[in-house]
Amino acid sequence: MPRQTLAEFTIESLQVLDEDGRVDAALEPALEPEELLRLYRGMSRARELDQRMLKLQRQGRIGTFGPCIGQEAVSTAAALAMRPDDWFIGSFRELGGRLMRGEPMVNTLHFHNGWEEGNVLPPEVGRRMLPLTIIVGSQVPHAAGLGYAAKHRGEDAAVVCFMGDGATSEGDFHEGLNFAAVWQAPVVFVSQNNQWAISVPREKQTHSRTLAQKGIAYDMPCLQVDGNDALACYVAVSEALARARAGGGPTFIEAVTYRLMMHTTADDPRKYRDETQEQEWWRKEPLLRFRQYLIGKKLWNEKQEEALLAELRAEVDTAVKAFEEAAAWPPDRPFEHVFATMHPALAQQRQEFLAHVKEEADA
Amino acid sequence: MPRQTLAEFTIESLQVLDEDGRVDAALEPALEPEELLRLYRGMSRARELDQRMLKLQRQGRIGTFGPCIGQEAVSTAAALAMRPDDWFIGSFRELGGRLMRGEPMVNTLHFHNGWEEGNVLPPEVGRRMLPLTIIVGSQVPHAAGLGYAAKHRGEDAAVVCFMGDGATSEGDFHEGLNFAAVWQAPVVFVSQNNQWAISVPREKQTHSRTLAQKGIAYDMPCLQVDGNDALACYVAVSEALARARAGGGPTFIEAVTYRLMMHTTADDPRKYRDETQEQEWWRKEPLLRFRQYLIGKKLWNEKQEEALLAELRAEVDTAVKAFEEAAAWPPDRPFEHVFATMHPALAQQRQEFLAHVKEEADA
Amino acid sequence: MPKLTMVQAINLALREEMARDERVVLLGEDIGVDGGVFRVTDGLLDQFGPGRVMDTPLAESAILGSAIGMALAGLRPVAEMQFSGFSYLMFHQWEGNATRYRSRTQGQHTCPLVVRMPYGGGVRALEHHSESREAVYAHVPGGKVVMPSGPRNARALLLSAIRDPDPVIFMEPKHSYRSFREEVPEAEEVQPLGQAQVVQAGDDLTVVGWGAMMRPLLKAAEEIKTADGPSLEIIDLLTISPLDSATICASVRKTGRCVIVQEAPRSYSVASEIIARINDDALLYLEAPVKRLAGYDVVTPYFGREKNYIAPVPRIVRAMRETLAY
Amino acid sequence: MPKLTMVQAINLALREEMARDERVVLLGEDIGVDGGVFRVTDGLLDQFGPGRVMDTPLAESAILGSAIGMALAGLRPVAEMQFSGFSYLMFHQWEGNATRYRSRTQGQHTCPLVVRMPYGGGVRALEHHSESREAVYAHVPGGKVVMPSGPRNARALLLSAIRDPDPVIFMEPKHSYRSFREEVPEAEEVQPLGQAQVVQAGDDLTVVGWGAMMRPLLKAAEEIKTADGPSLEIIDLLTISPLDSATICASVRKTGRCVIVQEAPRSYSVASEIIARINDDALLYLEAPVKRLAGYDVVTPYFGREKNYIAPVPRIVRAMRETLAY
Ligand SMILES: Cc1ncc(C[n+]2csc(CCOP(=O)(O)OP(=O)(O)O)c2C)c(N)n1
Ligand SMILES: Cc1ncc(C[n+]2csc(CCOP(=O)(O)OP(=O)(O)O)c2C)c(N)n1
Ligand SMILES: [Mg+2]
Ligand SMILES: [Mg+2]
Repeated sequence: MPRQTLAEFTIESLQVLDEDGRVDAALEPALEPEELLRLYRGMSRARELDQRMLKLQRQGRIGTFGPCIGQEAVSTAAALAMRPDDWFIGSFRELGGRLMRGEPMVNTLHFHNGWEEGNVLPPEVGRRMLPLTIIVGSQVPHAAGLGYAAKHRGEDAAVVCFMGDGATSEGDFHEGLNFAAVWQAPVVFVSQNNQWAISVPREKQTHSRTLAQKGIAYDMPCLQVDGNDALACYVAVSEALARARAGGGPTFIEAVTYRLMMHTTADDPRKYRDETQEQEWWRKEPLLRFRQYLIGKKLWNEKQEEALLAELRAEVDTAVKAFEEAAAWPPDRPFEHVFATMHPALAQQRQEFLAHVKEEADA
Repeated sequence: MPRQTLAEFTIESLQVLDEDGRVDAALEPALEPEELLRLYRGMSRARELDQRMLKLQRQGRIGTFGPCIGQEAVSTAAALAMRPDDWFIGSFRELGGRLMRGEPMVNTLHFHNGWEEGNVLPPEVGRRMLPLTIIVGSQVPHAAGLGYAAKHRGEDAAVVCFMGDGATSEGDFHEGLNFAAVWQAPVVFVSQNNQWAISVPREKQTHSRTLAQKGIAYDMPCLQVDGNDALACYVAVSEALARARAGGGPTFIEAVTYRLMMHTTADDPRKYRDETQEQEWWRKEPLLRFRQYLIGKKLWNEKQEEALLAELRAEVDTAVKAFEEAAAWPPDRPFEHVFATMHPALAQQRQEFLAHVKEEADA
Repeated sequence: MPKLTMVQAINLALREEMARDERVVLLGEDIGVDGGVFRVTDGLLDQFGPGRVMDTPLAESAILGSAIGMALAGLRPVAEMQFSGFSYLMFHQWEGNATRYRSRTQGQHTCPLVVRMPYGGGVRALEHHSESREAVYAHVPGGKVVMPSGPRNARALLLSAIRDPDPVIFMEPKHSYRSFREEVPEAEEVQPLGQAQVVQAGDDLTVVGWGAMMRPLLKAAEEIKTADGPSLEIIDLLTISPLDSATICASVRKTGRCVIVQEAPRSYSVASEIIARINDDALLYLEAPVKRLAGYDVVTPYFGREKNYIAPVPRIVRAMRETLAY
Repeated sequence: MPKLTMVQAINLALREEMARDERVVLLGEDIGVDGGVFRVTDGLLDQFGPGRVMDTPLAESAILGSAIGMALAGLRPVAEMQFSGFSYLMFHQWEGNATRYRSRTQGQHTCPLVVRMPYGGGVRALEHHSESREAVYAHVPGGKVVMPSGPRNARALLLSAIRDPDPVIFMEPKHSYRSFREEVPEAEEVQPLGQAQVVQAGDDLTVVGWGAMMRPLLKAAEEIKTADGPSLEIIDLLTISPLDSATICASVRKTGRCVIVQEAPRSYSVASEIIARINDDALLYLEAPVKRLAGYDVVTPYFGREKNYIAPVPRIVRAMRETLAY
């Protein structure tokens, strides 16, 4: 009795599609061809928009942004697994999932050009999706509260909340997971472990072998998945959502992926990492692998691929056009959204502001 | 390969003395009789002072305080395991350890009567011991930094940092453990799981079966010990300190104990817990058990016990006398300790303050 | 009308609003079974159940953070910080999220929530239990800061705060929790946020206070009245942000003199802003410098010394006399 | 004297002080291998090694919290917050521990440490990367707040901050990081904390600014000079807390007029405190209300609009003219 084993824990990993697109038939999810194609299309849309934004940014047509290239599988597959009434709470590398959930590309562009208007989504899209979270990790407790609210009202909606590997170091990560576990709230926490937090490699971020094991601290089911394997991501999130809806509480998923590009366009990864590492991961990137899988299933071919790319290019063109042709928004909108009702002192400040802006424009 | 086990973890528990003071000979630490007696005396001193403070508080002679009764073993045993150059970073239930480290009882009394002077310890005592931490969990990152400094300077001093069960819910707990683990800093984190955080029972504080397993999140050696068993606490902290000094990094220890009294004198536990639970734990309290052990070893008897209690009562009497006879300290000392050098505007505020205080005293 | 303490009045407001609006939920440390360390939420768990009155784990950032989630989802959370001194652990959630969702999404998402917290000294408490740092919250746009001074306005303002479509910090003067009673109407009474109250009209001197300082301030005014006969206009701020400078400046334009009585340290404080507003809108009417009777710019002393550090009645009287005589 | 940008000047100060005092260590996110997201710490890892230049995990509270531990142990940590907008995650460690160890232990334990953080707008950055909230830190006793305005004073003040026996928040105007160069003496130069600098003496109007606003303010002063001929006294605050009100009030007693130019929102701000100090010590000399040319009380707008929200040169010129003409 004196020195005895109290508890034992196991961390598992999941891969369905290997790096060459070979599927493990035993684990393959029962997705319709239409769904598989939607997933591929979703990832491709994000890739296309990201690549265009990189160009726009270099031309000074939008501001700083963080590309998601290489990480499309995680959030896009999660979005496929989700229902419209589930909450989607992102960090800032979930472009695929955001587009799948219906965020118009033009919004993404406006947001990245410094306009709150980019966050104002069509009502049915915005209803259960929040804007990007910039304060790393601060969304995690929000997810616990959203989950609590769903459970409290007897909805069977759930919450999927994303964060990076770096975010797992923040106190809010820990507090949010603890609350969700205590409440047994219907939340799926997904950490996109893309190996880097700006210049800090995963091994320096935390001393644990896996991120997945951080769920043990809350006795939360936890799992590591291959985050470049859209099917594994889909399976893991689906299982976790089903458990959440059945009252089984939260899950923590570590999705192992890789940030193929710079942290943001203001960053230069050559300062801190080796290009050979990037090259290795380019071979493991999610679109390639999924395309092989689709081709193997006779759901896809070269011609379809070309047609898709052309179509997406046109879609992005249209969005960029709408973005650049958008009428200017009034400068004083921020005054209107401090509070629901503008207080008199602020109204006076707005008058002063408008007078200044006018004079400065006239000068 | 697809669904595979990545890592396995085990949480162990340790008890050396059972609830009746029977020792597990295989685990019994090689302590000299003198050390065992010192440990017992240390715990008894804390018990005696706590009991006196309860009376003083009820008589309005000191302010609110949180008794440590029932938890004497953890910090006192840790203090025995520590060296004078190790840092002792407490929360607020480490009276035993503080006294063992040399804190004069009169300081404890002044502190609990609202005087910073109580925190000013004799230099050799204060050098490596900080005052109580009131902001729950905020001391945990301090410990990581203190450990880093020791390691950085090539000292082989270590840090022992205490916190409660409730404290493990704070973000600072998580961040501090993570930093210590990443730095492999020589720190022993000891959570005194006394089952309650004010009115919140351990099961509502966090969903995990044990607190010990929270160390897994940082791949930190972790262990649950019987916190009412001074020998187990001694063994666990000694092992962890040895590992820390040998460069093996931090350890997380959950010491299972029980808060036998109210949270603080401002609290009434009858609002939220059953007295039968308290009674059960009174049977398991650390002094009783350790006394049985000493008696079994022929190191202790009734007469010695009586003599000790009389001696401690006298010691506490002396401290209370010194406390109540202490000359009044000047009212304006806080002005002197805002900064090392007083800036002119503050000097002027001090003049105004002194003039006010004088006028009000004269009136 | 029953005579209630502030604790009872706040409890009443919570009870009323929870009964009226089932979206209202409470969360915080020890607020449920224990009824709060000051008993402010006593009985509410029994009446409304654990789904609406939640004892949370010990983590201030997650208390506000999860309340933000609940508010985004359409609930009306009222979170308690056990003491304002521990609210800084959630300050980033306040500054970065609660106060910003409206502007960030131009109104598509909002955070109607209240954070209640006892603040201030005078109760012989441990370190971190006696601060008055309303200025820190007041400077952050997008959130309101409300500080009641008595049972009646505490109840009426808390009802408004819970119904407000925006996040509100509701700072309760713990020193006034039980130190006096007031008649509180049985029928619902709400008092709008953003409006200071002229509690006594007068011509010679404007005196501005809020929260726990209103009691000694009113006592000082009594003393002045009997002894010297000048007529004081007394303003209770009630809402710190947005500040009702119109009421203050109108008064100062009439009296030409002003004393501000505050518990918080002097520099970079609410008193500073009031002086700045008077500078903006009533400077030319001033017959004396505005007087700040404030805390000192020192780290809040332990309670052994605190009574010297919070302006007592005679110190307020002296400040009033000096300003009247200037 | 070499001409340096502010980034280079700060880098120089860190390098000098690390060479001079081996107790100085740096810690923060991305400050080592990457040299900081603004390259302020570039090359220091190579020169001083990973024991003294630490890339930490992503956790602001533990960055300051562990720095507190290091300082208590006798090191001299200089922590970086990657942006001031993320510093609120450590605000409780600042308010509750860093600024209090001296008073808590009456000097037995102290926290000599510096927290560097870029602040302010104008660089087209994402949300939370453009705020100017020095007032929040300035209100907290026990800590100093320093804001340099150019390469030369940045270097000289940072040296003083690191040597200071108390904790210092060092807010660097990121907009000025690379936008201009200044001659910085090769020999060590230190500038004392707590002293404002009269950068131009004059008789008709006192203009007070700090940090990034000093550049447009000086340009505005140039414009006024050429066109109208009034003589301006220009004060660069440099240290926000403790505030050097003596220098400001002496100037206002001479000029009778004052404009304060600040980036932060107007209410409860540094400008408010300056007005309060003028009220205390120079009110009777005022010939016009003190003018606050400040940010507005709105949530910091995204960068698409920000240029309208930070006072540009013509707006400053207008404020000066109005106050001169009052
Ligand atoms: C609280 C906070 N601290 C610092 C930053 C600056 N920052 C932005 S992203 C980032 C790294 C995030 O790493 P990770 O969580 O792994 O996400 P990734 O960028 O890899 O997707 C940092 C340090 C921030 N936005 N928020
Ligand atoms: C950050 C913070 N939040 C809240 C409090 C109020 N408080 C003081 S002790 C306590 C409970 C602490 O529980 P635990 O960590 O288990 O320690 P114990 O009191 O049981 O020793 C609380 C909520 C505090 N002091 N600090
Ligand atoms: Mg990452
Ligand atoms: Mg406890």
